Amino acid sequence: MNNADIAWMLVATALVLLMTPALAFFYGGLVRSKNVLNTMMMSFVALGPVAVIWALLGYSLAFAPGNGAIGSLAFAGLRGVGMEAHGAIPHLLFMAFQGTFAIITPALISGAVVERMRFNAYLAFILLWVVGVYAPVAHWVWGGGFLATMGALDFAGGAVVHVNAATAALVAAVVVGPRKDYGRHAMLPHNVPFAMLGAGLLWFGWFGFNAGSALSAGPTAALAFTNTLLAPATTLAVWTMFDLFRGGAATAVGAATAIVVGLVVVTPAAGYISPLSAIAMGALGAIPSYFALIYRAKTKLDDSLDVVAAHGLGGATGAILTGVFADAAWSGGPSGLIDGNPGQVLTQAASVLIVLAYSGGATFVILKVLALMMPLRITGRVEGVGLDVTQHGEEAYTAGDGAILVKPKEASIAHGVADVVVSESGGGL
Amino acid sequence: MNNADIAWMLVATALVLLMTPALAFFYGGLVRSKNVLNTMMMSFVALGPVAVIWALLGYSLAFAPGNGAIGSLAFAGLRGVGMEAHGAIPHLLFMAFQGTFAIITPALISGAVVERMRFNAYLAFILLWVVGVYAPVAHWVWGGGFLATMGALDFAGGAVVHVNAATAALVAAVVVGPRKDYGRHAMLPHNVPFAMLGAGLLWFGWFGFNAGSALSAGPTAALAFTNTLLAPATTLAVWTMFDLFRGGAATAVGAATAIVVGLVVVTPAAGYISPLSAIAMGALGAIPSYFALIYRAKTKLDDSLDVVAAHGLGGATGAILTGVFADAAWSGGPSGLIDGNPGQVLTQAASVLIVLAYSGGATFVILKVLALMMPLRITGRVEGVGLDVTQHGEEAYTAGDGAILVKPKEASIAHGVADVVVSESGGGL
Amino acid sequence: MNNADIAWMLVATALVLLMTPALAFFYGGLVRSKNVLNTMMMSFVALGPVAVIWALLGYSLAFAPGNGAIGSLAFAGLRGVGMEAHGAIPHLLFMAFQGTFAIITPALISGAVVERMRFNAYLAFILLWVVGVYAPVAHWVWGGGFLATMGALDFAGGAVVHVNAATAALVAAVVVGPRKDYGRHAMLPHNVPFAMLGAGLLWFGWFGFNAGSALSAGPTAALAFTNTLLAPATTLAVWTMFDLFRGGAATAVGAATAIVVGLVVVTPAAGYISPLSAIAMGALGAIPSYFALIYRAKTKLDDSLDVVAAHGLGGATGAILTGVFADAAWSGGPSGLIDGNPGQVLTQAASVLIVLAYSGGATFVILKVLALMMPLRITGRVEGVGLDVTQHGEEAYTAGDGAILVKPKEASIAHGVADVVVSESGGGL
Amino acid sequence: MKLIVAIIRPEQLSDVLEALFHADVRGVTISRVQGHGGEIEHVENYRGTSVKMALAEKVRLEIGVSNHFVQPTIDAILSAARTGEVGDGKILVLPIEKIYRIRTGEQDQDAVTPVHSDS
Amino acid sequence: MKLIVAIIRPEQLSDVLEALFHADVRGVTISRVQGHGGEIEHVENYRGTSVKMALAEKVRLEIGVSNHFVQPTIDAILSAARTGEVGDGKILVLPIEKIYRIRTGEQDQDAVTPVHSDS
Amino acid sequence: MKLIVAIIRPEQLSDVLEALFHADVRGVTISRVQGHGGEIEHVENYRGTSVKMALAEKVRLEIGVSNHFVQPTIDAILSAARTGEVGDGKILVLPIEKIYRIRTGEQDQDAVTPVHSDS
Ligand SMILES: Nc1ncnc2c1ncn2[C@@H]1O[C@H](COP(=O)(O)OP(=O)(O)O)[C@@H](O)[C@H]1O
Ligand SMILES: Nc1ncnc2c1ncn2[C@@H]1O[C@H](COP(=O)(O)OP(=O)(O)O)[C@@H](O)[C@H]1O
Ligand SMILES: Nc1ncnc2c1ncn2[C@@H]1O[C@H](COP(=O)(O)OP(=O)(O)O)[C@@H](O)[C@H]1O
Repeated sequence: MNNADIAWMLVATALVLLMTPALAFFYGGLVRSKNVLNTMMMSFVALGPVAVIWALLGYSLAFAPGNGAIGSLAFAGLRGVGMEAHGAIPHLLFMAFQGTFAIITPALISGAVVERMRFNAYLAFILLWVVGVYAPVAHWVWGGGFLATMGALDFAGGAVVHVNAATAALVAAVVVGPRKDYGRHAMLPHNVPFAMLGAGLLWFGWFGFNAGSALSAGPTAALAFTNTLLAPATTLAVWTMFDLFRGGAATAVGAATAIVVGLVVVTPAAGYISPLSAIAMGALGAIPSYFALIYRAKTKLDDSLDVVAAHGLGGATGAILTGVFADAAWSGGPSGLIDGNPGQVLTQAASVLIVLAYSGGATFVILKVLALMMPLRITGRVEGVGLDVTQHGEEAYTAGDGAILVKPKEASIAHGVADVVVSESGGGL
Repeated sequence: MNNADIAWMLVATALVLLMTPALAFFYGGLVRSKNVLNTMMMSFVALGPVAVIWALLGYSLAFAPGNGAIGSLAFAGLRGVGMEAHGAIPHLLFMAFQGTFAIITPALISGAVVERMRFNAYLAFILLWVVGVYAPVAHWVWGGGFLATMGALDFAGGAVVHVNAATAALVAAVVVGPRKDYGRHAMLPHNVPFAMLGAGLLWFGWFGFNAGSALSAGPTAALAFTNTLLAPATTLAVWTMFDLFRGGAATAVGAATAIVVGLVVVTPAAGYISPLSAIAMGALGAIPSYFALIYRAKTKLDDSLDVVAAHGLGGATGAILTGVFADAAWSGGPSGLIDGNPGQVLTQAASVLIVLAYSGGATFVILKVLALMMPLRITGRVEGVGLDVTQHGEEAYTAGDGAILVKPKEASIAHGVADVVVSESGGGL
Repeated sequence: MNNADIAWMLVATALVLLMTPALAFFYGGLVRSKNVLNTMMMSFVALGPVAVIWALLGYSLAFAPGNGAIGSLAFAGLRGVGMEAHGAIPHLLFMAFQGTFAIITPALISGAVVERMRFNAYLAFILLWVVGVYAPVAHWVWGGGFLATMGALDFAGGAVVHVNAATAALVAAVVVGPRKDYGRHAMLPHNVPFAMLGAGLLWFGWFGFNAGSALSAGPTAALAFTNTLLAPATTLAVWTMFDLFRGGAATAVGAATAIVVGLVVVTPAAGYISPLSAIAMGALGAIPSYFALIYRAKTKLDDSLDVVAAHGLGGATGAILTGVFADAAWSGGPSGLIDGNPGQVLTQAASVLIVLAYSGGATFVILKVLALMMPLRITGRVEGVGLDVTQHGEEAYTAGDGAILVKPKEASIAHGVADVVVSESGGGL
Repeated sequence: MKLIVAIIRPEQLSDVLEALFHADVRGVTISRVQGHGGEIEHVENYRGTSVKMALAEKVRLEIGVSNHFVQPTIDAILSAARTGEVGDGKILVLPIEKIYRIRTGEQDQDAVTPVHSDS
Repeated sequence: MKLIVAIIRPEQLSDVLEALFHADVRGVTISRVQGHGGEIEHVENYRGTSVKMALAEKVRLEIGVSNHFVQPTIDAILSAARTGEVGDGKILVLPIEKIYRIRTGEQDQDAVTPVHSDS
Repeated sequence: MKLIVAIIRPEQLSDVLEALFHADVRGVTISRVQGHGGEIEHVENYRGTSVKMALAEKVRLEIGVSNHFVQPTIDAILSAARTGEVGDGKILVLPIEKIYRIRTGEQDQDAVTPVHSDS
């Protein structure tokens, strides 16, 4: 344990934490203004309840000694998570670092169900999901579970985070169903600069995500860092070229998306590949997501903010290419296809499929069980009014004048009205 | 002195500096659009004049060797503040770190007087305040003053920063008086996403605030860091529950507020308590602020952005609970009630009361003296027009078309007009 | 090579990367809403194509062993850029750090040509510029080139980055020509809070820029850091005073500008001067830029966002004052005028002039050659409509309702239309 | 010549525009407005403050038409904007005395007859 | 049937709405506009550029009323919107030829008679 | 008394305002609107979704004038707002029955005669 590694991991953890507000802006900028607070709250709420349940339960299931499938309750309630060394850093800092991953992963899913899922149902869903899906999958790869034993490589979470969240997103989009006007009306981003702010802060935070996954401030962190710079830069360059060749215009929404795709692609590989391979992966990784985005919009699948195309395809491509490009000369360990170990590609593909199968199945079960207890989505009329007003009782942007203060003396009456309106929304809108 | 600790403290200082722009957005999003620039400038201006006066004078009063009440002029003009070690880091880096605290603390006060205080009066006020109030209080606790001798615990500034600023805010709100339409018209946030951006960046920066207060990158920093993750997460979870149980809707403004409250609560305790206690403090700390916010809005006190409820009550609760939860097994030093030292609770309460008394009295005197020299607030008509136009001569959001350029040749005349308008605002609006 | 220095340089590199999105907001907030995406994309695109070409080619030209004028191709394609030590950090991390400088420098230029330059022409321009202008100039000062040999001091890029970019901006503003309504209509910032966000994040990132240029986490980094706090704070204080004395109102746009100017001024000096000198430089540096800004608006030079006044004058002032204030007692090396080495001022002035001459000439040639191949600016009618729609085919802020979805079946027809519109814009608008 | 002013729900705008285009109405000017009518008022909460939102988002359409176009235009709006719930809005018909096309200076009837353009 | 259009100061909006509700006017549509009149023009400064803001923020109310409601409506606005300083705004009264309620298709008088709703 | 409503291009607004001021028109209310007419529709792309932007940004001016001011006002707008390309907009002239100045309660003619103010 030494202060240099602690210093870096403190920063890395803070950086990853920032990614969740960043995601709130990335997603929030892309929805209509009547739904922006709801969309942002879908990320922000992960910073509260999800973080608490993770610290008290999820972390232990993922990282306490257990079997190949799941950890144990040894660390439940943070028992035994203290100042002692865990690698180069104190155990509780490792727990905090992992906590930031457990916060953002469920938040990623929200992109598939924005603008129509009921907030309470969403909150219940991600609480169950982080314990029931994220914790075991994290255990498989990083907690000494069977995917680790199998030799699957996932430096910072291509499968654990991105394929996992995107599969859940796909299932959730199908179970919750499309927005009522999907495919009928245009639903445009209300604030593209917010999406660009989100993309910029995500990139910044992602340095903590990837280079922090080295768990120390050594050369591996420097390698992961450099690759996290080069890969998305290349994806952005290639994406811009595609845009220019296809339609003649490089879009800002496209640029923000490209950055995220490039970051996703390099995530599983960051500490295993050479910088030149990172450039290659950034370029190759652009292709499936670019065309999937265009294709998806023509289908009936209302994956509203394209979690599947960006995180699912990006994560899977990255995971498999990790098996191609991993290079013992750089990683000091695992080799991939090019380095003479073709089997790694299959291991990688297998790990993707396993995560996909489990995440898809478990997400489906969670949502269907929840649907028995509460409606998952709002009604069509409420979609028209927007979720900010109906789910949160507030508006993102008010002109300020013309709202009538409910005076203390009238408060009881007004509260009556509020109760009507809100219980309506709390009920079954 | 070693590079690892320097590395962390460089980052921590940068993080705390970022909190002031973050605060500008947190506050700016909550006011009406005609006052957003004024509100943001109330924070930004602390980054300029306040920082300079702190470096040249305030720092010395707080941290140069002195007596129990105040430092000395030994470090005035940065004399003797150089590369030599101050603990694990160079002295001037310690000065810079402390400077970022001295910048944000007065900025916090502005939340109580937005939308009606004259900018010049505000600027004069915070300049006097940082020297006359912040510097001595910082000395008492961190500069070897009498509160330190008394054994008061304040890891990163529960009393020094939050109780101190909130008391000043309370006094300022009373002295300056409520906005003319307060309690008569609704005055709503013009941009809630800005407030959420502020909250997100504040959390991010607060890791530097709390974990940086360890002044090195050792295990104590890791502890403070982890607690700064867990406490606000819990506050947010509890706040969301309260919201859902009371009215049925979790609000975004509420979530942003909850994050800040949780951060405030854990600030005095961050490096002294176990992570589980941080969860407890986050939960307990939510209660007073939550209900105070609801109650305050029904009173005549126009503490416009609820500095008292969030920072005052949060800071006091945190300071006192530090006396309950401090744990020698984790802090390596002070113990609290649960750890068998019940007296600490009283010491903590005393320190809060002392800061409250001094800050309240001194703030009152400063404002009353200033009021003799210049009007503290704008006139009612100017409140209607908004402070951006009248205090700063600009607008936050312009449609762009329809403004008429003052041509160079007309510049002199126009300047005449400008002088009229502005001197009017510089005068006594 | 040690983990402490790596830890700091990882963070510093991430911080500098963040400056480019920050610049996008600083610039984007200051233009009209119909051009905000175009303006932001002018910065964002540097994160893609420019970063890639820098990694593959530019870095080698700047930093591979060569002669006094230019590096070599030894590091082209990242050959030989690996884990081996380069000072205290791995070579590839040094490359990444330098890459973030190469990204933001061309982006700075865009401020002079926003709201009328064609995006494709701009992209081609900065790609050529980063290789043909930035790489050699970086080599001269930091790659062991002739300015280094001459003894010119440029700690973090006063001449290399700011004078260089501002000279290019000046030439580009002249060659591209003013906006059609420049000097006739008022063109106001559409979102001043965005500009303040940009300024806040720029300051935050600039700590990485300046203190990171120490390339390790030692006392020099602490010195550069502290100076990067004090100088802009002083500039902001002085600027506010000027504003108050001249017109009676401290503006928010002015505050954001002052912060940037102060940062630019201290950049070449950060690690060479005492903190007190940083305060002096921050104060002195405010003067030329403050008055140049006011004067420029009355001229025919449509340097739209005042790159010349802020970065050019600020950079030159900073570079020359570095020759005045450099102090061996603090820098451990070079001395300036006050420290008994008057010649340094001349060396500094010479280095500014040389960069100015080369950058100006080379930029002119690049633009004139490009102009033979493609129009550099859009037509007047397109200026009216705005560049977001015409150059990028999207809008920053949409009301959401009223856009008509192009259904898959109509896609071919619609695509036809798109092609018309876009090829029109791709052609010669 | 009449000026038809319609206040509708924003979420019906796309449908109304399509209905108008089908009814051969090619010129329309819209603005984002807020309305108060018989709608249920939302109560919103901002920290401790409760407010009744007396105003709901609406869209206002303004269409200058020649007399024989009045009824088709109204019918198009009535059918496309109706949801049947309180708050659907109103249509007002005002007299116009004169109308000019700025581009050409043409007046009245000519001013609102669509010209051929290549879109 | 008349259309009453009033241009008022934004800060008077709440008062005007309350006055209208007291006068039993239940339907109103408002929009955020900018106006130029006799008001003092602000000069703003953006870096070196000085601009005269020729336009001040205003709110525009549009109220369709039956004839016997015209005077009470105007009186309500006149009293609630007046501050006595230049820039208080104007009220215009225009003739309406026809008015429809979109929800029901009701016309004229019926179209503006508030229905019972449970708010 | 007439109400002149003009829909113009936003980029012509400054010119139109100047022209109006030269024609001694001192009172005007403007709003940001969107219009559909014969303009070429832009197709925008957001990820895989293509949309036709049926609406273009316009500015709407509303000017209440006494009868002898109608023609000068219209002429001022026609000349300052014209670019000659499709999309320049329209001018409508509506009858006003009554006009009040809120500040004083003055009516009609008096209500629109500029008062002396020190700007
Ligand atoms: N008298 C009126 N004058 C102007 N606008 C009106 C009037 N009445 C209603 N409106 C507009 O129509 C909208 C819906 O009206 P409302 O009376 O609630 O609906 P409904 O016609 O279904 O009863 C209101 O929000 C308001 O914008
Ligand atoms: N002739 C007019 N036509 C349309 N709107 C007008 C007219 N005159 C004034 N207004 C509107 O009324 C507002 C206030 O008018 P102004 O003449 O300044 O006030 P007052 O009536 O107090 O003299 C202006 O900002 C403008 O929006
Ligand atoms: N009949 C109409 N009613 C209301 N607004 C109209 C009408 N026709 C056109 N407009 C407005 O005028 C703008 C320009 O009209 P358009 O017909 O395209 O131009 P032009 O008059 O040059 O042929 C439109 O965007 C719309 O805002």
